[in-house]
Amino acid sequence: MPDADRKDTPEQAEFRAYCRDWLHTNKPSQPPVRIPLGALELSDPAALQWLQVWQKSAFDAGLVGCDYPVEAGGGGRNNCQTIANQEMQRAKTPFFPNIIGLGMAAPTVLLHGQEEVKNTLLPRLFSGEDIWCQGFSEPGAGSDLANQQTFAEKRGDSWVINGHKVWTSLAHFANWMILLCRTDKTDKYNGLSYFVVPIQTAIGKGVTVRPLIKLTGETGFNEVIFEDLVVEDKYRLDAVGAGWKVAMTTLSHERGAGELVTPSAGGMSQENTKSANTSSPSALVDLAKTSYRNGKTAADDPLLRDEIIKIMIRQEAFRQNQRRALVPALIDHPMRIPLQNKLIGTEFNQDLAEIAYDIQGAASSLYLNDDNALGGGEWQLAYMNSFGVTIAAGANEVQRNILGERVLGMPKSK
Amino acid sequence: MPDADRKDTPEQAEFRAYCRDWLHTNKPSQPPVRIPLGALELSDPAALQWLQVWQKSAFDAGLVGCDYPVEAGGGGRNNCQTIANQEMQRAKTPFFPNIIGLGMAAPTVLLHGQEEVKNTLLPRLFSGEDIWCQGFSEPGAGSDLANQQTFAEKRGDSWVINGHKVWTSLAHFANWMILLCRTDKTDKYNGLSYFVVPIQTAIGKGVTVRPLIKLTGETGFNEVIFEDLVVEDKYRLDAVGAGWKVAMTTLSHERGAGELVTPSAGGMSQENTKSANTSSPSALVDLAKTSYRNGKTAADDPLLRDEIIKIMIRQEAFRQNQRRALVPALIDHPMRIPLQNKLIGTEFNQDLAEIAYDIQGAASSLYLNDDNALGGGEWQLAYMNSFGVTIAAGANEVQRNILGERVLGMPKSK
Amino acid sequence: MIEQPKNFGFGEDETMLRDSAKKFFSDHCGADKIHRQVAGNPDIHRNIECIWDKGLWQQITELGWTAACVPEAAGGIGMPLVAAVALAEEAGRAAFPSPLISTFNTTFVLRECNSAAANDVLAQIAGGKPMSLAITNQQGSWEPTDTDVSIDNGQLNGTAWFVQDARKAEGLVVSARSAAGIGLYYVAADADGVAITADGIIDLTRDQAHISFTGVTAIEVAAPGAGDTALAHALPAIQAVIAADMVGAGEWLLQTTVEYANTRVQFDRPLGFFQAVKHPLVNVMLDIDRAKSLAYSAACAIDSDPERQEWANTVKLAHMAKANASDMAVFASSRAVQFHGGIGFTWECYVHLFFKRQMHNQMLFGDARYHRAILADMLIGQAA
Amino acid sequence: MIEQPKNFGFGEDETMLRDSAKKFFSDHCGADKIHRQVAGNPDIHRNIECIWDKGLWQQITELGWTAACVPEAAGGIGMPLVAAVALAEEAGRAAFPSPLISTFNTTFVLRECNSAAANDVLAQIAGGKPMSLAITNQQGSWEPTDTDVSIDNGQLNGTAWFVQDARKAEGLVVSARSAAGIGLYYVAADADGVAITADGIIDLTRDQAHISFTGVTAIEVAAPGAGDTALAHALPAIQAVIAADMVGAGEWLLQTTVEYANTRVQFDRPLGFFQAVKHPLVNVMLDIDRAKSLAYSAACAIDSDPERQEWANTVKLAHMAKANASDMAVFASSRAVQFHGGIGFTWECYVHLFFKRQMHNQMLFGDARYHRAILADMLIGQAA
Repeated sequence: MPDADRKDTPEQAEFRAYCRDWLHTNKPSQPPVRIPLGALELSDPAALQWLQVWQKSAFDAGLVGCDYPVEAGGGGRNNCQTIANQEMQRAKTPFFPNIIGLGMAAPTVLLHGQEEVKNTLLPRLFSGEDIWCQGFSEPGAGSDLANQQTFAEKRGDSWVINGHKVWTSLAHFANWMILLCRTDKTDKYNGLSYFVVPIQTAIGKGVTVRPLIKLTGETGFNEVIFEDLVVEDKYRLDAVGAGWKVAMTTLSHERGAGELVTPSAGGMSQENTKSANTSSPSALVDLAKTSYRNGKTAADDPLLRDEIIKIMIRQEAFRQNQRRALVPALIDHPMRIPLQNKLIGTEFNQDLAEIAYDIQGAASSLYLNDDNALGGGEWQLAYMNSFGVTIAAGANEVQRNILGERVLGMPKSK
Repeated sequence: MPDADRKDTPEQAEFRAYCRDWLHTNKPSQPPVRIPLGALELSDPAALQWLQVWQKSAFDAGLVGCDYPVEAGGGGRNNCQTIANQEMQRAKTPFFPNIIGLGMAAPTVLLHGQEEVKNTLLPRLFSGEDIWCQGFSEPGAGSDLANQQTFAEKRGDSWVINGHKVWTSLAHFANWMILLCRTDKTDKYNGLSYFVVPIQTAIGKGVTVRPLIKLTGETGFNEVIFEDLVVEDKYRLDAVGAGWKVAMTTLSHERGAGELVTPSAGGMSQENTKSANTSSPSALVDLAKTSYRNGKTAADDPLLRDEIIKIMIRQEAFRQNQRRALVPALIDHPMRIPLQNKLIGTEFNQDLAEIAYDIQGAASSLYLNDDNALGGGEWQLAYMNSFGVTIAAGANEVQRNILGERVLGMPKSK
Repeated sequence: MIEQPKNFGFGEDETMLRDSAKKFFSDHCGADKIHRQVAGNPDIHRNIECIWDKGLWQQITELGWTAACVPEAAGGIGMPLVAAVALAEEAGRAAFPSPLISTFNTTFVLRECNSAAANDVLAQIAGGKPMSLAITNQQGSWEPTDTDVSIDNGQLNGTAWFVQDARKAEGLVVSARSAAGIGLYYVAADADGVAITADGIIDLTRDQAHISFTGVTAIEVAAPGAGDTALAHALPAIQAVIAADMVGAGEWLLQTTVEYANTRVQFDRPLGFFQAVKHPLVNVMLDIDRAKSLAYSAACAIDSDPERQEWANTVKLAHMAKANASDMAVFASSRAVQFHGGIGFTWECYVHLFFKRQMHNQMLFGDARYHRAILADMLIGQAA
Repeated sequence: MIEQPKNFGFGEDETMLRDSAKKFFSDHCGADKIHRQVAGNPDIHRNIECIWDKGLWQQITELGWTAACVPEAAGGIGMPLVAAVALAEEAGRAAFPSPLISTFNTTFVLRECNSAAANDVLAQIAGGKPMSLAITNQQGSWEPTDTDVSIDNGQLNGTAWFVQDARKAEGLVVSARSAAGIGLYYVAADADGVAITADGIIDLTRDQAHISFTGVTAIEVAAPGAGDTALAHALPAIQAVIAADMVGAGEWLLQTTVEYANTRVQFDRPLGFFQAVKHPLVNVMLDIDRAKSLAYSAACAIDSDPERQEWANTVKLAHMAKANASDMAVFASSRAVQFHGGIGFTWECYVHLFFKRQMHNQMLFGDARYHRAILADMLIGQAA
C-alpha cells in the first residue's frame, strides 16, 4: 500500500524521480497471454516467461533489490525499495513472478548465507532468471511447523535428504528451494537445519515434483519428494541446529515484519479479461451496482451496503495501521501491528469475496467457464482461493495464538 | 415454552381442565409491591412473602410437585407437571420464588436422599415455606466446579464444615442449601460429597451470609462462609465420595435435561410498572416502534429489522428444537438438544438486550431511575444481568466444551 | 389454532422411507463414489457437462420417492411433505447428483394448480419422470410474478434463467406472463423451440441452464392470473425441502470435520483439543439443529393446514427455515475447509463437493437476507 | 492531495503533553480511586448525583489541557487536534469523570464559528471554564439541523436533550432554530430561564441532563443559517475525540482482562491458556488498533486541511473512526465482563466503570450503524 503521506529523503526523492521516469518509458504493455491474479496462481509457462522478462528489465534498471549490497546484485541504496515499489504500483505494472524468492528467500539468504552463496544466487534471484519455492510444509507439519520429518543426514562434506514436502507453490517452475528439515530427531526445535537446494537440476535424480490440484480446479502448488538428494554443505544457512531461527527470519519477512522490504510490483489492470479485482472493496461496489436482487440493484440493499462499508473501514484501518506502525511514539509493542498483517489481510480477502457471493444472488452459482458470470466469475474463484491463505503459513488460528502470546503475553495454548 | 402441539393423555386432559378451572378462580391479582423479573432478582422481603403465599396456594391446589410421590408431598401423577406449567403460563400467573428448591434441590433430594429427609423437606420445599439456595460456586471453583475447597470433616456421627461459597443466589432468604464440598483432598472428582444444610438456623452459629452487589447495583446473591458448621450425617445425599455424581443430577435438571420437570409458573404482565418484558422479541418490536433514530422510527431501520428477525428466528428454532427433542426418531444423540439449552437461552437473552441498546440510540444511556427511560430502563438492566447467566452455572465457554466433548465426541480441551 | 402432530408427521411410513433412503445412499452414494463420478475433470475451463447416474434414478423412482408426495388422486402415494423433507435431507447428506429436488419442487407447484392438466403431469412424476421449474428471470428474482417469458396465442417466447437440473429434466413447468397475468405451462424438455444452454456452475453435483422458448406450444396447467398464486402456495414447501438438503449436507460437513479434527495431530494434540476448532464446530451443530427443526416444522405446518387457515404461520416457518439453513450452509462449509487445513484445500478431499453444493443451495430460492427481509415485513410491518 | 505528516502530527509537544497526561492520570486517577469516588452508592434507585473532582479540573486547566486546542488568536495554545485526541485517549483509559470531552467538543464548534463572540467564549475555555453543547433533540438526533430549541427576538425557548456533563458545565452552546435557519448561542449555565434536569444514566463517570430554556437571553456565536454549518464542520473532530476516549477505555479493558486471564486458574491452567479466552481478546486488540489508527488519521486530516479542500476524505475518516470505535467499545466491554467471570459481574470489580462508560460512548454522537449508513451514502451513493 503506497504511503504518500511520508516525506522522502533526498536520496529517495532522486530515486523516485528516476523510477517514475523509467517506468513511463518501460512499463510493459498488455500481455499476450492471460496473467493470473498473483504469482502463486501461475500455471501457464508462457505467462511465467512474459513476467520473467518484465522482472529482468526492472532488475536491470535497478528497481529490484535496491537496498541489498552491490556485491549481492543489489543497488546498495538506503530505504529505496519502498520508493521503487510505490512507483511500480502507481504505474500499475505487472507483478513479479519470483515472489517467494524476493519475499522470503532473498532476506534469509542475505542474513544467514555464506558470502559465495549470496553473491552467486541473489543476482539471479532478483533478475527472475531463477524461480524459488519454499519447502516448509509437510503432511504432518502444517501449522505445527517445527514438526518437520524431512531428514538431512550428514555424509562426508554433504547432506543426504529424504522426505516429503507439500503445498509447495511454484515448485513446478522453481530452480531453487528454501528447505527446512530435521538434522536431529531428539530435539524438536533445536534439531532443525535450513538449506537452499537446487531442485530443478535434481528432478529425476532425488527430487520428484507432483502437482496438487486445488479445490478451485487450479494447479499451482505441489508435492515435492526427496529421495537421497545430495546437497553440498555450503548450501546450509547458518549453523546446524539453527534452522528454527533461520525459519523465523523467513516467516517474519513473509508476514511483512522483517527488516528488508520485499521488491513488489503490481496493479496492472487486466483489460484483456473480464476479471474483477477481487481484493478491492471499490470493485465490490461496482459489482453491487450491476447485480440485481429482486428487481433492485444490490447497491441499494441496506444490508449489503452496510457489509461493504464495514469492509471499507477495515481496508482504511489497515492502511492507517501501517502508517502508525512506523511512528515509535504511537505503538506500545513493536510487533503488535506487523504480526497482525497476515491474519487481517487474509480474512479481509475472504470476507470481501464472501460479500461478493451475497451481492450476486443467483448469479453467484456461475464460474469462470460461464459467459454470463459477473466479473468473469473471479469473485467466486477468489472466495475459494481465500482459504488457501487463511490456512497456509500458520493457519489463522495459530496467528491468533501468536498475537495472544507474543504481544499480549498470554500463556501458550498448546 | 408451552407446546400446544402435543396431545394429552386422559389423565393429563382431566388435570389440565382442573388446573384451568382452579386458576380461573385463584390466579392472584396484581401485587401491591414491585415484583422483579425473576426469582433470582428478589431483594424485597415483602415481594418474597407475597410470592410465597402464591406458591403455597398453588401447592395446596396440587399444581406444584404433581409428579413427585405422595409421601414426599407430591401429587403422585404421571407427566402432569408439564400440564400445570402450561396452564400457569397460559394464565400468566406470577413466578414461584423457590426456584432453586424446585428446579435443583427437589430432584436431587428425591433421587439421592434418605426417605426421612425427603419426606420432611420436600413438602415445605414445594409449598415455598422453605426457600433453598445452592452452594456450588467458590472463589476458586467457578467453571471448574470440581475444584471445591470447602471441606467437610467427619467427626463422630456428624460433619464439620469449613469454607467459602460465592454467587449464592437467594442465600439472604434461604433456610436450606444444597452444598457440594470436599471430603477427600487426594482425589479431585471422587473426593467430593453432597449435603443439604439448614443454613438460616445456623446464622451466627457457623454460617455467615454476606450480600454481594451486582454490577447493575442490585443485590440478590451472596457470599456464604462456613466456620465449623456441624451437620448431621442424615443430611448427606448418596455415598461419601459420590458428590460429583449427585451434582450432575442437579446440573442436568438445571439445564432442563433432567428426568423431572421443574414446577414453573410465570408470565404475569407487570401492569403496575413501565417494565418491558426483556425476554421477548415482540417486546423488542414494540420498543423499536417507539424509538427514534434520526427522525425515523427504529422499526423502519433495515439493519435493526434484520437483527430483530434474526433473533425471532432463534426464538422459533428454540421452540421447535424442544418439540423435536421429544421425538426419538428425529434426534441422533439424546443429549444433543437438551445440553444446548443453557447456552442458547442465555446468549439469546444477551443478544436480545444488546439489540435493545442499539434500538434506543441516545436513550440507551438512561437507567431505572430516569422517568424518560424507554421500557423503564429494564432493557439496559437486562443486558447487564444477562452476563450473570452467560457466566454462571458453567460459563458458556465451558458449555461449548461440554457439547463438543459429550455430543460431538471431541477430545477434552483442558 | 390448528393441532399439529407432535412428531412433525414423522410416522412409521415416513421414518421407514427415510431409513431406506439412508441405506440407499450409504450403499450407492459414498462420497468417494460421487467424487469419482462428478469430479473427474478439475480443469477450471473444462467443457460443461451434466453427469448423473440414470440407473440410480430408475431405482429411486421404483422405491416410490417421486410418487411419495404426489396426491393419491393424481396417481401418487400422497404422503405428507415431511417425507420429501426427509428424502431431501438424505440427498443433501450424500451430495446426490440427481433431479430429485427439482422434481419435488415441480410436484409442489403442480399440487397447487388444481387442474386436470396438472394432475396429468403429476402422474408422470409419480411414474418417475424428472421435471424442473423454469420460473426465474435473468435478474435471478424469486418472486412468483417475475418472469422473462411471455405467452401469446398459446405460444411461449422468452428465456427462463437459473433452471435447476435442466438437462436431466424431461419436462418443464414454465411461468409466463400474458395480459391476464402469470400462468403456468407444461412443455416437454425436447419440444420444438426449446433451447437449453448449460450454465458453467461451481456446484459439481447439479446442473443449471437458461432456456429460451421460441414459439413453443405449451399445455396450460394454471390459468393466467392463477399461476403466481400457485407458485406462492408452493414456495414454503420448496424452501423447506432446500433447507433440508442443506441440513443433510451440513451434517456431513460437521461429522466429517469432527472426525478429521479428532485424528489430525498438530502440536502433539488432536486438532479437536483446541477450542479454536471445537467451539466453531459446536456453533455449526447449533446452527444445523435450528435449521433442521425449522425445516421440519415448516413441512408439518404445510401438511397440517391444507385449507391455509394459518397460512401466515406456515410462510413464516418456511422463510425462517431457509434463512437459517442458508447461513448455516455457508458457515458449515467454510469451517469444514478451514479445519481440514491444507488437505481441505485440495480437489482430492471430498469436502469441496459439499462446500460447492452448499454455496449453490444457500442462494437457491433466495438467500438468508432475502428471506429475513420478507419476514421483517411480515412480523414487524412494512417500513415507512 | 494534501501532504500529511507521517506521524499524524504527533510532534514533540504533543507527545510530551500525552505523556504528562498519562502521568497525571496514573498519579491521581487509579481505577480504585475513581471507583471510591463515583461508585459509593450502588442502589439502583439512588438519587441522581453529579460527582467529580473540581480540584483535578483546576490542575488540568493549569496544565493547559483546555487551552491546547483553542487557537492562539483566541488566547489558546493552538495545538493540533491530535493533542485533544491524545488527551481524550488518556481520559478514557482512566474513565475520568470530568467535562473535558464536552469542553473539547464545545471548543471544536466555536472554532468553526469565526465570530468575535465565539472567540470570547473560547478565551474563557482557554482560561479553564468547562462548557458543553446543547444541540440534541428529544429523539436523540445527531444531525446539525435537528433541535427542539427555537430563538425569537433573541430569546431561546425549548428543550435540549442528552446534554453531556451538563451540571459540570458553566456555559452552554445551544443550537436553535429561527426562520433564517439554525444559529448557535452562548448562555451561562446559571442564566435566568435555564432549567437543568439531570438524567438518571448508567455511566457513573458522566452526567447528562435535559435543559429547558424559557425566554433565555443568549449571545449569538453563529448567525442563523451558519450554525448548522459550524456544527457540521466540527463533527469530525468531535467523532475523533470520542473515538479516542473509547480507544483508551478499550485498552484498559483489554490489559486488565489479559492480566486477570493470566493469573486466574481454572482446570489447572490460567484462563489465558484457553483459546476461547485468548482469541476473543486478540480480536479486541485488532479492533482497538483499527479504531486508534482511524481516530489519529481523522484528527490529522482535520489538522492538515484547514481550508477543507479534501473535506470528504476527512469526514470519511472520522465516521470510520467513530463506527469502528463504537463496535469495539461494545465488544471489548462485553468480553471483559465475561472473562472476569463471577468477579466481573460484581460492583466491586472496576470493570463495570469502563463497561458503562463504553456503552455510553458507543451511542454518543451516533452509534456504529448510524455512521456506516452515512458512509454508504458517501462511498456507494444514495440508494434509489
